[in-house]
Amino acid sequence: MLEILLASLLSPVVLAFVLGALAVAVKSDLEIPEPLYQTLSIYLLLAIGLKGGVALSKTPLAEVAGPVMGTFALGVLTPLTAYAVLRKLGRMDRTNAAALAAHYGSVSAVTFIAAQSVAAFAGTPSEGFLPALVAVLEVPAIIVGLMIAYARGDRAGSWQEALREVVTGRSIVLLVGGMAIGWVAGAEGTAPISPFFVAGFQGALMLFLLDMGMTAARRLRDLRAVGPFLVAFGIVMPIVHGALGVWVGHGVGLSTGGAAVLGAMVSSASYIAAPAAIRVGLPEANPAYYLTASLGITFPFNLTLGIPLYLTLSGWLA
Amino acid sequence: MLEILLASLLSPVVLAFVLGALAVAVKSDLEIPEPLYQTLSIYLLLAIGLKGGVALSKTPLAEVAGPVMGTFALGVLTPLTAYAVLRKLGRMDRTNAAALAAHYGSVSAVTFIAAQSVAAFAGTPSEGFLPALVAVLEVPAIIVGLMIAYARGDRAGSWQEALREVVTGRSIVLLVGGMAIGWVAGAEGTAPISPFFVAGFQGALMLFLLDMGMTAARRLRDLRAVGPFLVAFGIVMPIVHGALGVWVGHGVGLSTGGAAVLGAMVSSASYIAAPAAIRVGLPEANPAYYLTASLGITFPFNLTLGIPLYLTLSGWLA
Amino acid sequence: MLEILLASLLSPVVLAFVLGALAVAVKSDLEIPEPLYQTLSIYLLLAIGLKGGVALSKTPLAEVAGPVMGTFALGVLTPLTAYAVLRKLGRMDRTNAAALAAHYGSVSAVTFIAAQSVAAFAGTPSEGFLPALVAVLEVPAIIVGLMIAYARGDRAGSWQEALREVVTGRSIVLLVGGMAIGWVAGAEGTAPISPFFVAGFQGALMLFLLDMGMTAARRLRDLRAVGPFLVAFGIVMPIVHGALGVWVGHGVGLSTGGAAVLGAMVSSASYIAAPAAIRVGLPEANPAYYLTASLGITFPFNLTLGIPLYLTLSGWLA
Amino acid sequence: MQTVPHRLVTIIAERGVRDRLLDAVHQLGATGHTISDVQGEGSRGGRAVRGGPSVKIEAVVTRPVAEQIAAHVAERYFAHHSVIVYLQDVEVLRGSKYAPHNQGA
Amino acid sequence: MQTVPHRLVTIIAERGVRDRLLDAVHQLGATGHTISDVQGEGSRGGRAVRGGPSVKIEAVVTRPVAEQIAAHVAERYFAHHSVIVYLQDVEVLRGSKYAPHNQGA
Amino acid sequence: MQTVPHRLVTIIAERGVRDRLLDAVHQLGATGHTISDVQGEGSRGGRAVRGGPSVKIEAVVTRPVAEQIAAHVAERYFAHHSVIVYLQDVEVLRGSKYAPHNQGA
Ligand SMILES: Nc1ncnc2c1ncn2[C@@H]1O[C@H](COP(=O)(O)O)[C@@H](O)[C@H]1O
Ligand SMILES: Nc1ncnc2c1ncn2[C@@H]1O[C@H](COP(=O)(O)O)[C@@H](O)[C@H]1O
Ligand SMILES: Nc1ncnc2c1ncn2[C@@H]1O[C@H](COP(=O)(O)O)[C@@H](O)[C@H]1O
Ligand code: NA
Ligand code: NA
Ligand code: NA
Repeated sequence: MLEILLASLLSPVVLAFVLGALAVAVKSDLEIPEPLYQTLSIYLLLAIGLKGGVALSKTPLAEVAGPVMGTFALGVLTPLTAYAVLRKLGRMDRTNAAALAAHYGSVSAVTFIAAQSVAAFAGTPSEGFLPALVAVLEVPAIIVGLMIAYARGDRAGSWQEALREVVTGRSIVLLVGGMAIGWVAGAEGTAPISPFFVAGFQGALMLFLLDMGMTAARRLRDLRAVGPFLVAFGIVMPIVHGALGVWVGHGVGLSTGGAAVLGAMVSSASYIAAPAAIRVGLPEANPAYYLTASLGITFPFNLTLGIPLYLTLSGWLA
Repeated sequence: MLEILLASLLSPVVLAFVLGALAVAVKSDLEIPEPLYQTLSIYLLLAIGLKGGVALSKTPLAEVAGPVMGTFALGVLTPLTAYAVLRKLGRMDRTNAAALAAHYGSVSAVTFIAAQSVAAFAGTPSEGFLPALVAVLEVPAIIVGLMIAYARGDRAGSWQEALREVVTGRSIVLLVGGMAIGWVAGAEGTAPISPFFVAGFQGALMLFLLDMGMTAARRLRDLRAVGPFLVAFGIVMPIVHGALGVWVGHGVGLSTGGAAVLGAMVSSASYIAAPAAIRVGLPEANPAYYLTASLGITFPFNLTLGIPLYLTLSGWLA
Repeated sequence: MLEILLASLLSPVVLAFVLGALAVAVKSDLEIPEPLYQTLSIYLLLAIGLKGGVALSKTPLAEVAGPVMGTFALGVLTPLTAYAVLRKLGRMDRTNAAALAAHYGSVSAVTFIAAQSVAAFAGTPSEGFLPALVAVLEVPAIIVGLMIAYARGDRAGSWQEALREVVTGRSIVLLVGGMAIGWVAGAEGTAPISPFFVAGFQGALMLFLLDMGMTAARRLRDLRAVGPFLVAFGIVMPIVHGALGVWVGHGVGLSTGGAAVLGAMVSSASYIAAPAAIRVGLPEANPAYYLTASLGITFPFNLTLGIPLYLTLSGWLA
Repeated sequence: MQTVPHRLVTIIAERGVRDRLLDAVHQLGATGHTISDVQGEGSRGGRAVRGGPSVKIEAVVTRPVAEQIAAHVAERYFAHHSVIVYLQDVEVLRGSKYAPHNQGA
Repeated sequence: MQTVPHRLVTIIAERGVRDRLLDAVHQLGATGHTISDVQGEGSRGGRAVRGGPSVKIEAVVTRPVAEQIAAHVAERYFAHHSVIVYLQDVEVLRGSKYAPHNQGA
Repeated sequence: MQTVPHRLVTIIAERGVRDRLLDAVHQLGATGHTISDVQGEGSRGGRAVRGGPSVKIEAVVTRPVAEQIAAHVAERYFAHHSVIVYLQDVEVLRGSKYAPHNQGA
């Protein structure tokens, strides 16, 4: 474990995250311009989509079916566990609990990417088709989260609008669109674009995490506002969900690396798709809660300690 | 033909165009930030300029002279044919016909780039000096288009300003500037920058076409406003001009791929240089006509069906 | 010398600078979008930091100690010589002389990068740890410049704020941060990011210099306002400081290329860190002086003639 | 110099509703608009969330058109979207340029 | 349509002081703000320096909050920073949205 | 707090004329300006054309300078360029900062 932990913590990608956080701490005027942030996220989503699509075009359907169903089940289950914990243990109101449930059931694409890199680096690469699971995991939890709130009659937002927002949102469009392109064009067809999308990937990810470090550090200011329960939730919930993901991953036949990456995905909290949907579907929910928890606590935790933990767990289960 | 058509249609670059159009159709919030669009167009123009300049530095002048003169002649002729068709068959007013003539006589650099890629992919690469022909083709048609309008006494705009706009416009500056740099520095001098400008090219082009797909789809909304004649014009005129270009290409000694790419260039309609010049020189012309036709109809047609068609034609003439 | 001069002048990077200047001269609408400029500068600073850090991780401390101390001494000395010249020969007021002294004592990272490339190209590559010297040279001169002004009682600005501005400024954060990451991750750890940060470097630098050419040309308009003395100062001072830097470089044991690059660094005038600090610390100083001199005169001079000169000088001293 | 009083309508909205808003602005009589990328914070959160930029739409219009646009935005968007709208007085040259020439489209 | 008169405070400042300004704007009672990237030139130089962009912060606030923000900016930033501030009249819908609900934080 | 009434001149123009406009604005007496990238649509087309962004130039100036800038823009640019200009009232602190100190340059 320690070895994986060190390899993960001392990788340029994680160090860039730390550099970003430090830059905010010393009040540097360093700034990742908004269009660069958007460019990097378009690039990263399209790149993992393409890679996944190419892998999918080489994988027999039977091999993918199990993992897809397992992932879907986790996408329905985890918002329910999150909601139960928040209501029972945290005594949180329904609206905010449902909003948080949608976030913790859904997935952070960057956590997935980082987990994939660390798994490969640790000598246990994950299956190539895993990006397809990201797409499968992203949507259901948000629907479940909204359903919980709507079933209780809190109707300030629009259910249909929120759903539309998720499935037409840029993360799904780029991920699924990239997968379709990779699948249609195949390994040969995508060869001319691979210097751009494959060789440049890790460097672009590093720049992206520099920005994430800055964003996470800015979020930390709100930490006092959210209280100690949410801080604990932002660390313990991912561990529980992550362990569950690793376990299910082995159950559906994924490799050691694949199960660990699935664990990281399940444990992660969305901060792109879910906030966009919640803003529309549950506008009364307080962003200070769901953004601070997912961006300020869970993301840094997973990036530094969580991913090595799920890898270690997965190694034990193998 | 079918084989080329499929190879072209199923390439990531064309699929990205389709993805962009679909994203608009489903009203996704996907957006290529304006600065990224500008960055990609600076990059693509400079890259093809550099490549052309390096090729030019290795090509004897005699070999280039014929193609340059042929291209120049096409740049003078095609706005006249377009104008005649629009006035005679389309009964369009003089100002708008002249504006459209300038667009259809000039050239779309992205169509050129796409044609170059498809030709190479089909096993009939085009001559390296072709970017020089893009520069030769870009300017004359716009001058001819303006001259038609000005000769008829419609003088709301400024003739000199419009001309200045074209020759100092960023597409000419980057294309010609890039060619000069490539020509002076040569293959050896440009080696250190080639990982950036050569290896990254197709990936950057793919992102650019994602944006073009979105832009073209947005333009399609105006389709009803422009009427059926202009839709037919936007498809038939390129076929006629393209065939002419392929034929002239063979006449001036270009290879099969070279003649096909010249055909694609001649058939294409400008949507960067010409609109900028027309806005200044013929402000009374209606952008809904010239932008919808060039961006919404001709560009997608050429990208999907036109380029394979010119390649097939060129194969027959060889 | 002529050979180095030509190799330097005819490199794509310098030609891009010339192209940028020409684009402004012909009033082209070419524009490097602000976010692209920022992206390129983040990229370049991080890339040289990373490279320096990896080099540093392989270099024994003893080898670096001499150059660091020599550079530090130059950082304290050169603002004093610049100030003396400006006051005695130029009869400039104290505030503006101190502001200029801070600029000419500090360093331009882009001049450093260009010098490094030219030295490598000329067959005399510089030591890998030189980026560390950029960081050492950047700060002291600005402090000395401010001290001169404050010692004279001109206190419109805030001394502490200005200092904070420099050490937390983005150039130091990225340079030192990149070095730390490169040093911690080492050659092996940074391998996955090197296609992005190493292979792409020269191309990105070329785009950056296209922008610098435009900026420098715009600055030239203010040339008449600053007068002939400052023009002469902007050329002669760098030569003097550059020669001094080359000489000290040999004294502290740098290679021919390393001493030449140190000369270029010492001769260069800051136009990112120093202006930011002076705006806060010496707001009464006139930016027309310090920006025109550093950006409009010294930078182009060094890029074209200065760097080959220091390389030639260094060859003689070797 | 003959300036004419008009109204400047400013709408700040999340990007997702941009195209629908622009269509409405023009349909209600604006002859043009200017749009820019902004970031913001309001009752629905904001600062420190990347990837959630907004747009600012500005249109110089006649007084009745301004009222109609503001009313339309309030009615359709206030409930479910991050949108604010405000009106200001401006003076323009060439007043006729901003008069709705085409009420229906 | 019921519009309510309010004030639009615009602050243009060098980027380095952005976060401090935003904190102050909210602490003094603004319930939201909109921010955009600009470039500028003033008494402390500007045009033709790249890498020195500024930000424009706009907040729709009540009249007393506007005064307090302007006064705060003048007092804390005019001496040592590139900052300007100006106030304008605006009319908004949903006036209560812009009233300071939380004086202290 | 002592605020002084001034004028805010806003010019929206295609990028190609930016530098000429800025020179004019300063020559006519503005002591500073703020510029931002925008996109727009007006009588000369716009939306859905990429690569044709505009700039917005804003200057806080005295009343007579505002009139002169607007008149200059109208005279030189309205015929051949995509340009609009409008004026608004603003209140500033430090009124002297915006007074033309240098009529000729
Ligand atoms: N008081 C305000 N002043 C300026 N802009 C505001 C204000 N309130 C909200 N906004 C802007 O309007 C957007 C949506 O506001 P909201 O619906 O309150 O989240 C925010 O992202 C801000 O850009
Ligand atoms: N008269 C003005 N009109 C518009 N913006 C201005 C004006 N003066 C200054 N600014 C803006 O405020 C910033 C700081 O001004 P200064 O402190 O005078 O350098 C400049 O960068 C401009 O963006
Ligand atoms: N009514 C309007 N409201 C706001 N901006 C406008 C308006 N009309 C024109 N513009 C802006 O001014 C630019 C030039 O307008 P035009 O000359 O009418 O094409 C457009 O691109 C818009 O950004
Ligand atoms: Na999850
Ligand atoms: Na053509
Ligand atoms: Na120096």
